[in-house]
Amino acid sequence: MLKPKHFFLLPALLTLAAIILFPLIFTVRVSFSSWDVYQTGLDFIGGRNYARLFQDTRFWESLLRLSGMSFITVTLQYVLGFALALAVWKKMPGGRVFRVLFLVPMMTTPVVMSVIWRTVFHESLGPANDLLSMIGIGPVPWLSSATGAFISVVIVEVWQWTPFMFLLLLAGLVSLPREPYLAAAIDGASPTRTFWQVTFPLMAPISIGAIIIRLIEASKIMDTVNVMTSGGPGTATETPSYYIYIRGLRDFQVGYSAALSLAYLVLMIITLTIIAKLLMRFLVGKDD
Amino acid sequence: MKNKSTGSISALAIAAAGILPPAVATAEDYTKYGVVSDLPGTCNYAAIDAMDYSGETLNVITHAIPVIGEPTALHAEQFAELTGAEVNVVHVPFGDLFQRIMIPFQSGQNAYDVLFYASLWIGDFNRFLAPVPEAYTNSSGMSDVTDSFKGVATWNGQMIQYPMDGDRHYLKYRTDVFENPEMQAKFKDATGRDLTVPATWEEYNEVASVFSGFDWDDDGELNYGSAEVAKRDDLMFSAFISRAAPYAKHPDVGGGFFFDLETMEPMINTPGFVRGLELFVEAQKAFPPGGSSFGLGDEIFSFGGGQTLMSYSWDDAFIQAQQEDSRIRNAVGAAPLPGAKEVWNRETGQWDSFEEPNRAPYMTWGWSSAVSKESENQKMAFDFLCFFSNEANTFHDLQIGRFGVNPYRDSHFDSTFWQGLGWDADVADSYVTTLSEMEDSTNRVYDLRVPGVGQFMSSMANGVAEALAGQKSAQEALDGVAKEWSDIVDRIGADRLRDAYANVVRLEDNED
Amino acid sequence: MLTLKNLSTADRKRPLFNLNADLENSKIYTILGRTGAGKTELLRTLMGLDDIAEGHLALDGQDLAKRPVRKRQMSMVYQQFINYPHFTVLKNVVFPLRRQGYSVEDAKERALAALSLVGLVGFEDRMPSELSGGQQQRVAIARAIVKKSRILLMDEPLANLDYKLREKLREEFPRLLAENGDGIILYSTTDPAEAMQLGHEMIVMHEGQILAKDAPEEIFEAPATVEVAKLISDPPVSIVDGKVAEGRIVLCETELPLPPDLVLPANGPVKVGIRPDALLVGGDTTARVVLAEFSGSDTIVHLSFDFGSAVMLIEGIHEFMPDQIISVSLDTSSLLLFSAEGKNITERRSNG
Amino acid sequence: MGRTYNIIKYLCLLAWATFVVFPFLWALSTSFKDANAVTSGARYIPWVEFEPSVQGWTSLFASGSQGINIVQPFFNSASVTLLASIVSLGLGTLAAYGLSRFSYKAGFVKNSDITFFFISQRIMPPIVLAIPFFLMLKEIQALDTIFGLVIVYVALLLPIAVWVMTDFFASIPKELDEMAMIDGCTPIGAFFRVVLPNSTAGLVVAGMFCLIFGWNDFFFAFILTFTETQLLPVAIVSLNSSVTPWWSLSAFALISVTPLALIAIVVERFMSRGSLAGAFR
Repeated sequence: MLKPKHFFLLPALLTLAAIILFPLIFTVRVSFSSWDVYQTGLDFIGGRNYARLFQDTRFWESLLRLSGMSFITVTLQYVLGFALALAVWKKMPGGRVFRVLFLVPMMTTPVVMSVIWRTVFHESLGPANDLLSMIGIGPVPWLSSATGAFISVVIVEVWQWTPFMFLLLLAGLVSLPREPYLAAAIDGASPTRTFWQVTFPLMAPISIGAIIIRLIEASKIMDTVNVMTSGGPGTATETPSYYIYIRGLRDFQVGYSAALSLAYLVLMIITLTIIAKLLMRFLVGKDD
Repeated sequence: MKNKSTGSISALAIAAAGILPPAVATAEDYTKYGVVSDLPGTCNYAAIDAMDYSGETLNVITHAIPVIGEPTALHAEQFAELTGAEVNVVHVPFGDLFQRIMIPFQSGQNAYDVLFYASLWIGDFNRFLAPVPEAYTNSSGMSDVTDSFKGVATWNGQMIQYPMDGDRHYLKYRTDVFENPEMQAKFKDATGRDLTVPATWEEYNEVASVFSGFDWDDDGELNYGSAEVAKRDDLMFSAFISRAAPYAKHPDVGGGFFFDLETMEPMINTPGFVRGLELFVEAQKAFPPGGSSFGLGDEIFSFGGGQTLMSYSWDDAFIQAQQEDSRIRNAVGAAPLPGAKEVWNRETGQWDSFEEPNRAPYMTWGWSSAVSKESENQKMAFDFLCFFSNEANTFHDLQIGRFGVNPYRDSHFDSTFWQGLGWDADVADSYVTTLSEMEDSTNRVYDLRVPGVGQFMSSMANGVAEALAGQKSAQEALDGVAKEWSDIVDRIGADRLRDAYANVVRLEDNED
Repeated sequence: MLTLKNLSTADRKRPLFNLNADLENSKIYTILGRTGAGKTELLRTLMGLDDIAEGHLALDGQDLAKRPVRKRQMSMVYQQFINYPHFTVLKNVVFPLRRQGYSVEDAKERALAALSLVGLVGFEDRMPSELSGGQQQRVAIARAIVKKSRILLMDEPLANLDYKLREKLREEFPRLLAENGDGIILYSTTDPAEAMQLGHEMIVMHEGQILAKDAPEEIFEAPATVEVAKLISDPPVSIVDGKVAEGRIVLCETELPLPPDLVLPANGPVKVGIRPDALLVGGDTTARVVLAEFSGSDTIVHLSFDFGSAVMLIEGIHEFMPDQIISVSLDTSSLLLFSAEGKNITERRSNG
Repeated sequence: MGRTYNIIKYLCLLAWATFVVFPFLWALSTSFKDANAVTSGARYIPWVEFEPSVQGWTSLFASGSQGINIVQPFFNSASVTLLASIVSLGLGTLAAYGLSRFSYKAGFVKNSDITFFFISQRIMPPIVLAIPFFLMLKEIQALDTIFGLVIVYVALLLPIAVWVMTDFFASIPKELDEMAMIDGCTPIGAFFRVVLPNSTAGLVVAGMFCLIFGWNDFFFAFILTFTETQLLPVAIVSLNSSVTPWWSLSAFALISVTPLALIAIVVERFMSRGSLAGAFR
C-alpha cells in the first residue's frame, strides 16, 4: 500500500533503479561474452574472461598502484585540508579571501585543468622546471620518469581535491560546540592538547565521512591520468579505471572489460566497507 | 593565417595545368574562402556551388583542432555556405577517435555520415563503410592520387576510403648544423668519422648523442640530439616500427612483417625487432628533457621550434619548421629513414649483412576519410569529401603546417610549388625527392591493417614503453608482446586475421 | 474524555506497558516520573507520533489509533523550544490556525491575543532565534494554546529553563492553562512540587507503567507503593528496612517512638518510609553526614544511620562537614509503612 | 605563539594560495602567447618576456575553422548541468527526507541498505556504464541530446544529493516536522511548509556538489554525444590535438572554470554565517 512515506523515497529510488539497473545487468551479461572489436553482440563463452582476469598482472598491479596512490593523495589532502581549515577557522584579516581561494580548485574541471597542468610540467617549455632551475634544481623528469609521473599526478590530485577536505572540515569546525573549549581553557590545556583532546575527537565523524567520499572518488581517477601521462611512462601511473578504459574502449575488448569492471566494483565495495569500519573503530572507537 | 599564401599563383597554375584541362573561366569569385582562385576539377567551388542541399544535414567526425580538424571545420563551413546544407563537425582527440566511431558502428547507430580517421583502422571499419562510387574514383583529384595511397584506401579490391592526406615517416635534420664546419670538426673529434646524414639507426643514435646537451645554435637554451614520439598510446608504436623496420624487413623475404602470414605466428620478438627496440632505448639519452614522454605535438614543437637536431615521423615537424614565422626556416633537410646493415632473415634464421644499408620505408598510416554505410546522405557525403580535397583546397591546406595535410598526389611532388611558398630550392628538393622516392621503394612496410589493430598496437606500445622505462629488457618486453599477440590472435581468430592481413602483405610484397 | 485501555507500545528502548486511565475534560493531569519513566513516550503515543502495539485509545468514545496526527485535535509543547525558525513569532502562532482553516485576519487576531497572554506583545515580528530561551518557550506555549485543542500535551515545558524563569512561568501556568477551555491537559514533569501544584490529578509513572493516578494530595499523603513514595517529593522519601515485633517498630538497633494514631501491622518485616522533613537536627539518634547540598533556600543532608541511609531536609542554609557525626530526631507523625512487597500498609485511627 | 606564530601562519597560507592560483596565472599568461612564445621556453610576463597576442581568445568566438565556438557548448553544458542538478536535488531531497524520517522495510532490505544503494552508485567506475548507457539511450533515441545526458547525469548526481541531504536532515530535529503535523499538516505538507524552508544550507551544499560533478563530467558527455550536443569539456579536448594550441586551450580553460569558481564565493558566504552547520556530518 502506498503511504506518505513512499511518496518521499520511491521517486528517487525508481528513477535510479530505472537508469542503473539495465546497465548493471547488461554488464554482467556482457562479461560472459567475447564481445570485442570484431565480434559484436552477446555470445556465451562462460567464465573465460574471468579466468583471464586472474592471470592479468597488469590489472592487479594497477590495483596495487591505486591503493598506494589513493592512500598518499587522500592522506595529504586530509592533513593539508585540516591544517588549512584550522588556519582560517577563526576570524582573521583576509581570512575570507583565503577561504574562497582555497575552495576554487575543486570547482574546476579535472580534464581541463589536467591539460593546463601538463603544460606546467612540460619539461622544457613549462614553468615547473624553469622555476626550479632558478634555485638550481634541475631539470626534473616530471612526466618521463616513473617517479616523476607518479608525483605529478599526486600533485594535481592534491591541488584539485584538498579543497574538498578543506570545505568539509571547515564546515565541521564552524559548527563545533563551544562548551568543550571552555572546559579545556579552564583546565589550562595547551593549544596542541586542546586540538588532540577536543577538536580532533569532535571532528572524527565528519573526518570519516570526508575520507570515505574522497576514497570513493579517488579510486575512479582517470581523466587526470589520461590527459597527463596516459598511464605512462611504462605502466607507472596506470590505474584500474584507466586500464579498464584502455581495454574496453581503446582495444575495444568490451566483454573482457566488463569482467574487469565487475571484479573491480566488487573489490572496491568490499575494500571501502572494511576501511569505513576500521576508520570508525580507530577514530570514534565504536563499531557501527 | 588563412590568407598567407603569397606568390604561389604561378606554382598553382603550373601544378594544376599538368594534369587537368585548361581552366574554364569561373564566373564567381571564390577568393573570400581563402583560396587563391578556384581551380578546375570535378568538385571545384563552381561545381559544388551549383548543388543545393538546403534542409539536409551532414554529420562529420574528425580529429581535434588543428591537425585535420581545422581543415575539416574550414571546408565544412564552406560546403555549408555553398550548398545550403547544415554541416555539424565534432572534433575528437586521437586516442578517443576509434571508440567514438566504433561504438555507433557496432550498435548500428547512424551517428556520422563522414569520418576522418587513421587509415590503419580500415581492418576494423571496412564492414561499416560505403565504397567510393565510380563517379568519384574517376574524379580529377582521385586520378592524381599516387598508387600507394590508392592502395592504402583499398580493401579486397574495392576503394572504401577517400584519400585526403599522404603520410610517411622520414628523417628530418638541421642542415645548418650538418653543414657547419665547426660542428663537423667537433663530430670528427668525438667519433673519428665525418659528419653525414645518418644512414643507419646506429649512426643516428651516435650523431644524436654527440649533439645533445649543449647550445649549438647559440640562442641561450640547451639543444639536444633527437626528438621522437615516445609517449605510450600517442602514436609511439609508429616510431618503433620505423626504427625496427630495416632490421626486421628483409628485402628478399616476403609473406609478412608482423606475422608469418601462413601460421599467423607473431614475429614481433624476433631479433630484428629486438635490435630496433634496443636502439630506441639507447636513443633516449639524446632526448631533450621529458623526451621519453613526448607525443607528436611535443616532437613537432621540439624539432620545429629548433630545440633538437634530428627527428623522424610525419611531415608535421618539417612543415612547422618551414612556416613563414619559423626561426629555423630553410635550415632543415629531409632524408629517407635510416636503414640497417644487418638484417634478420627469418627464413634462414640468420643476420644478413648489407653493404648498402637496407631501407624499409614505413608507409605509416595517415589520415583518411570515408563515408558510413549507414549514412542516409551518401551522395552529399562524397560530394563533401570530393570538395574537401579539390584542387584549390588541397593546395591551400598543404601550405599550412598545423593542418596536417601532406602530399599524396603526383602533382604535390613538385619542388617549384614549395619554392613558391618561400622554401629554398635545396630544401624543397630534398623534401620532394625524399617523399617521391618512398613511392618507388619495393621494400615498404605497411601498418597492421587487420581487425583489432588497436589491441595489437596498444599491446606493442605497452611493451615498448616498458622497455623504454627500463622496467624490462628489450627481449623480455617483446616476448611479452608476442605472447599477448598470440592471445589476441586466438581470441579474434587466426583465419579471420589472415584474410585481412593478406591485404597488407599483398601491398608489401608488391603483388598489386 | 480520553480513554486509555491496556495501552502498550513496542518501542525498542522504552516501551509502555498496559496503561489504563480515563482522563476527563477541563482537568489538568500532571505526569510525574523520573527521566526515562516513559512520560514522553506516553505523550507521543497519545499524539499519534508513536505507534500503539496493543490496547485502545479513544477520545469521547471514538477510536484514535487510526487517526493521523493532524486530525487528533491535540497540541503539544516540547521540552526543547521547538518553533518554526523560518517564521516570525506572529507567523509561528498564526500557522496552526491557518491550517485549521481560520481566515488570515481571524487567525492574526487570535494569535495576537495568545501572544499578549504569554506576555510577548511587541515581539511579533522577531524571529525565534532572536529571543531568549524563556521567550521561545512562551511562543511555543502560545502556539499550543491558541488552537484551543481538545487535548494539550506539555512535555516538561520548563525543564530547559533556568530556575528563576521556571518559577515565574510556573506561576503563570494555571492562568495560561485555563485559557485552553474545556480541553484535557497533560503535563509531564520530573518535579513533584510542580506536579502537585499544577495538577488536578497526578499520574505517577515508572518504567513504562502507571503506578498511581489520583488527586495530588491523596498520593502525597498515602503513596500506594514504595516506588510512588520515592517519587512524590524532592528530596525523596527514604525507605529503610525494619521489622514489627512486640508492638514496636525496630530499625536495626533503633526503636521508633510510635505516634498514637498509628495502627501497627502484624509482626514481621516492614519497609519504613521517612519523609525528608521528618528528620530534625538534635535528638538522641546519631547519624553520620555523607553529603550536604543546598537547594534554593534549603539544605539537603544525606545521612547514614546504623539502619541504613536517609535524607533530611532542613530550611535555611546549614554547614555540615562530610563524616561529621550529628544527632537527629525523627518525627514519626508522617511515617509511612509498607509491606515487604512494597504495598502501603500505613493505617491511622481516625480520631485519637 | 603571538606575532611569530601569526607571521608563519600567513606565510604558509600565502604559499598555499600561490600554489592554488599558479595554474590559473600560468594559463592566463599562456592564453596571450603565440607559437613562438610557447616554444621558446617558459615565459611569464607579457610585453616584457613575450609579445602578447589575442588569437587564443578570439579563436574561441570565431566560427568555423579558426577555432571552435565556445558559446554553444557553454549553453549546452549549462542546461544539462542545471536540469540534471535540479532533478537530482528534487528527487534526492525527497528520498533523503524519507530515509531520515521513516523506516522502510522490504524483505531484508532496510533504510541503511537503501542509503548504501544510493551511495554505491558513486563507486561504479564510469567505464562500466559507457556502452550500456549508449545502447539504452539509443533505444529511446536520446543519444546526442540534452535530454539523454540529463538522464545519465541524474544517475550520477542523485547519490550525491541523497548523501548530503540525508546527513543534513539528520541534523534537523525531528520534533520540528512533528510540530508541523500536530499543527495540522500532512507529512508531505510538513516537509514542504516547514522542513524544506529550513534546509537552505543543505540545499546549497548539495546543489554545489551537483553542479560541480555535473559541470565537470567529461566521460559521459564524450561518449554519449555526436555532433549536436557538445558540452564544454568535450569541446575543450577538441583542441587537444597532436599540435596543441596552448593559447586557445588556456583561454578556453579559463572561461570554462569561471562560472563554478564563482560558486566558491556563494559557498564561503554561507559558511561564514555558520549556516552550513549540519550540512556535513
